[in-house]
Amino acid sequence: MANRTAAAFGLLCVIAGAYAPTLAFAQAEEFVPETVTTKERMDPGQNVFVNMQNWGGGPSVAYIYDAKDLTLKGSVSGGSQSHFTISADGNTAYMASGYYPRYDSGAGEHVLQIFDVPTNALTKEIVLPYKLAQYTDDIAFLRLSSDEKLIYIQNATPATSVTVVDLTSGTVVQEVPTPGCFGIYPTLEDHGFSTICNDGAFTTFTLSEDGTSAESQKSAKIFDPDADPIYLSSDRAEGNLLFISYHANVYRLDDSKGVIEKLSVTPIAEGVEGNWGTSGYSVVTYNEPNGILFVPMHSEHHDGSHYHGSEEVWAYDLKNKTLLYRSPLADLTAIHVTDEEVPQLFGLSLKNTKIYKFDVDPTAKFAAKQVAEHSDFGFATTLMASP
Amino acid sequence: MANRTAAAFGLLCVIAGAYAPTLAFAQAEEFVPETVTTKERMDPGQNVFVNMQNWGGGPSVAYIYDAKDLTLKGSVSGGSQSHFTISADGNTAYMASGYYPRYDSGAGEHVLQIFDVPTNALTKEIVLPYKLAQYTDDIAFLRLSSDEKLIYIQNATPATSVTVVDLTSGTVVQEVPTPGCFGIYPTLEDHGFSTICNDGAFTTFTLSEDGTSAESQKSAKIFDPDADPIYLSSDRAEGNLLFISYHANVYRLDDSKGVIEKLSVTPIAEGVEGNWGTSGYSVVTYNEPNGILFVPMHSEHHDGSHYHGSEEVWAYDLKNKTLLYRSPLADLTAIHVTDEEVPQLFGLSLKNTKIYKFDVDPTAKFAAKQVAEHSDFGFATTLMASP
Amino acid sequence: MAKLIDSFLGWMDTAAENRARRIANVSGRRSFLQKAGWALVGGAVLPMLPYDNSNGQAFARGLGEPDELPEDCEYWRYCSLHGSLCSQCGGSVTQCPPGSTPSKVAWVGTCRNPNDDKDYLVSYNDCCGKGGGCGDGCSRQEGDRPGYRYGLASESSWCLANEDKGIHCTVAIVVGLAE
Amino acid sequence: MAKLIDSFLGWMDTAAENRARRIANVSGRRSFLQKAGWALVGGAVLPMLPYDNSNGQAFARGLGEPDELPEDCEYWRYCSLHGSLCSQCGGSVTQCPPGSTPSKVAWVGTCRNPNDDKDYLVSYNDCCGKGGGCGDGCSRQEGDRPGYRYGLASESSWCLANEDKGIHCTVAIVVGLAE
Repeated sequence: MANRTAAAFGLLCVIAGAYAPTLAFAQAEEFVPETVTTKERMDPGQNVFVNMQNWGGGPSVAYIYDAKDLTLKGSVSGGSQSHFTISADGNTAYMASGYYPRYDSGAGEHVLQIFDVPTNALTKEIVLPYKLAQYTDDIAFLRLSSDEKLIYIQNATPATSVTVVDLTSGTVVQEVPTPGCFGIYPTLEDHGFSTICNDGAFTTFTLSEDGTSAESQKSAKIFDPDADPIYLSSDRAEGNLLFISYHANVYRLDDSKGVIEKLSVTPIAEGVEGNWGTSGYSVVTYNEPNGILFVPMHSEHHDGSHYHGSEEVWAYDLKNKTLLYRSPLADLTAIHVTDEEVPQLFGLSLKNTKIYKFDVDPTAKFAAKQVAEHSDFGFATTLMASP
Repeated sequence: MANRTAAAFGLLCVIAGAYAPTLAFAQAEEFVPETVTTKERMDPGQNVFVNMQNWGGGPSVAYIYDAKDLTLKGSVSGGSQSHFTISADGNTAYMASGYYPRYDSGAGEHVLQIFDVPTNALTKEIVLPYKLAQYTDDIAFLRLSSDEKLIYIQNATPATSVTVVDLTSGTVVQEVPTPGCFGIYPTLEDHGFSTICNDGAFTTFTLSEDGTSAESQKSAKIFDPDADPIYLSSDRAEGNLLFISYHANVYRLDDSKGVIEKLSVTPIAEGVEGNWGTSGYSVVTYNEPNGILFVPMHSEHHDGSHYHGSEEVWAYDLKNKTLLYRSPLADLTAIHVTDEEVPQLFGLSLKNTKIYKFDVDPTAKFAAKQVAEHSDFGFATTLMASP
Repeated sequence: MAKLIDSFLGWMDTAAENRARRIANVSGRRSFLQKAGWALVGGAVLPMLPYDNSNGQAFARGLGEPDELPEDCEYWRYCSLHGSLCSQCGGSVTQCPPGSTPSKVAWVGTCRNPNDDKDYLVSYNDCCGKGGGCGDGCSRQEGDRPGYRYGLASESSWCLANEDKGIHCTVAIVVGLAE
Repeated sequence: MAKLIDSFLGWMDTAAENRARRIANVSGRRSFLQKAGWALVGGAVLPMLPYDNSNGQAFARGLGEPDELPEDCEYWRYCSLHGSLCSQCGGSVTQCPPGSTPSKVAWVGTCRNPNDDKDYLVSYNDCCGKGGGCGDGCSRQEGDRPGYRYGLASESSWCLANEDKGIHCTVAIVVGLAE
């Protein structure tokens, strides 16, 4: 290496005609100069992804943390007001965002960017219809089909629609109008998605295999948007869809039949003193092996407090309809639990702009306690983990 | 107004064909609905300008505060890593900055934007050579000629040069190579500027009336860049140029003869216990009517501490070479004093991301005390005031 | 104006017009305004009205307001606000700061005015096209709903229908009685 | 490589070549390296060297370093650093994080290594082309000079010669003995 470096310098010296032929460090016996490089791949291991949305005309960043200890392992960056998701294996990341020629002004473009996670490298960029939702991020805005051949992207102009991109060809194949409806909840089978509508019903769109056409079917009224509005946040439980309302009622829905059917409504705060309500943005996360739902909660909830930070995170046994444990975890506005037998719980605090990791003890009623934290991201409301 | 509003709604209702012909508020007797508007002009009065440089791929903003109480009156925004200045009357603002197609990547463009201060409106944009200095802001990077017909813009690629723009025609008329030199210090007469060079000399460029050609003359060595490096920061004192070194030696220079001549060097911390040094970025500001120089200072200064925040601001009588008063103003990294009989002093703190106003008492040795503050800007190292 | 009506009708045609018709059929006026009023109020009416030069004193008659309006998030008309107060950014309660442009569309809240104990409809317009943070952020968000009731969605950017998407701050316009 | 040398010589030709010649005539080698070394070290040599896959263990032989390098601003080679530590952003002391690109040019500091009590030249390269803050910021800036000695100017962006101007973090490369 030393010789090669010296040779490199020598070459330059000859060319530039201004340098002594050997330099100080080439003369040192033991010292071998270092070189600047780029680390090609992140260290392997399970990752946690946090989508930091930039609302100030600059780049959004998805930070990638080591699930073990929240060490920052890497990041990918895109445009403004990003939406973000990852492939099931955690090796591919998708970001939809906006770039504007004068940052805060001028007609720009909305793009889908695809990244290789291990190398943090941008691998593809697809220009989208200029209609991307500019909305506080939820995972419901950028969703892969279950076979990961299509990706569904939420639009709002404010008229709402869904852009369908064929990831194999890298082209936009369809824009599905979804008037009065918002959020994308893909079906587990085939191509299609459901969406929440303004009258409390859901509409399910069943797409053709190639994604180019769609048929829709509207459900009965599922919830009352006036009396018991649900969040956009969702998770799967044994194949069903879970939502939760501001007032902490859990809606369990079946989307396997081409139309949404309501299976149950479970009020998890009923009978608990203190008028508790749901707290934050990513508020529905379910640990499948144990059947435990985790929800950030705050007391004395009232109109307008639904996005406030948590006072506690509740572990609720959804099969036995039992509130198991109330962990005193403050200021969380988004949580995500892994689907492991011994769950790992991750949380975001908008107030503290931090990510936290909590150990969860299945032998102690799924009590959670903080074991790691990391700061230095900005406005983030969604997080997800690779397997 | 009520009738016009109702008419407007009515028109829309007919066109949209979906609305009742009159709406609730048109029926109310006393209530007159409001309308959203834009305030056309800022309130009149003296302004303080703070250039907030965005180094994260987003928009830089020059915030405009009321000099009276630091109320935020307005702002103008540009691209990344801005440099900023205002006309002598304070009515025109100039910002040079970079816009990049993917915010943190891609070949972009560097532009000069011109704003009408009272309306905060962008009035002109001139594309510059793609060489703009990407450097912590100093007022030495974007300078008007004394007649305000030309503007000089610092380049660094890292080769250094100066772009000359004719503001009347709105065109780039010349790029002046300034190898090994940095900072722009315009002459008070005619067209031209001096610049600080790597060997401690200055080079003065005398430009033709139309700005299209330049002749240069290099000075004798003015300072020792190794032993007593000066900041880029400068001010005028009775027509001379003032600089200060890391070690708090004030250099007074004459630039009126086409070449820089050194008039004096004044060590303002000599004999003061505590090993005091200069503190911050905008560190030279002179109140002309009283002949007082204000300098942010910190004790036990050492190699590398020159940009640290202040412990005190010193009022130094430059005519009588007397240190008058040491005001205990902490954490300041930039200050600006007005040229009034009773000076107003403004300061920035990078640590606290705040702007401060200090009253200065000429009858109390120019002691300064805080009378106002305002937060909510980001990274800023320069500030200036309109008359 | 014609262009704005076109664009207003444009998205109504493609998406929400049927919805608007349906809601108008099944709901009361107040409920309809809550859902669709944002487009009417913020979008289409705006350009017909002259700009206001009264330097922040443009609040509505008939509200029983004091001469000096409160500057904090607890002010009654900020009940559904989510954003920075334009009154601290060079604008006023109802005026965007100089050099920015009111959003063409807005979300709507229903706020109780303590001066006359009546409920009013308040249009929250973002001021667009300018960078940089400013002003206190408020997050009262009463009556807020997710985007399935877009006209109540305080989590959306409301510069989304403007050419210039940058969000600077938010104003609160009393546009109607909500009885 | 040819292209990089071209671009290196490009700016030398237009601006700094005469300066380099002059400085080389009047100054010692160390002083010259301090002034011009940033271009040599960061710019032209870089592309000739293979990428390093040793996951952060690529620090120089002969420095007497401990196995585990310190992670804070007080680490000796950070004596002139001004920026965020890439070792806390997915990179290492000498490696840019995945997906970013080392700056072609860099500023240079002279730092005393406590392990052998020798002075070393340290090249501070920014890692470019990626957004977002990360890592602890350090501002030791020993030996820093304003842009009239550009090769020592820690207040410059050093992504300025890269196509991708975004600054992510900064690495510290020991490139020479300073005796």
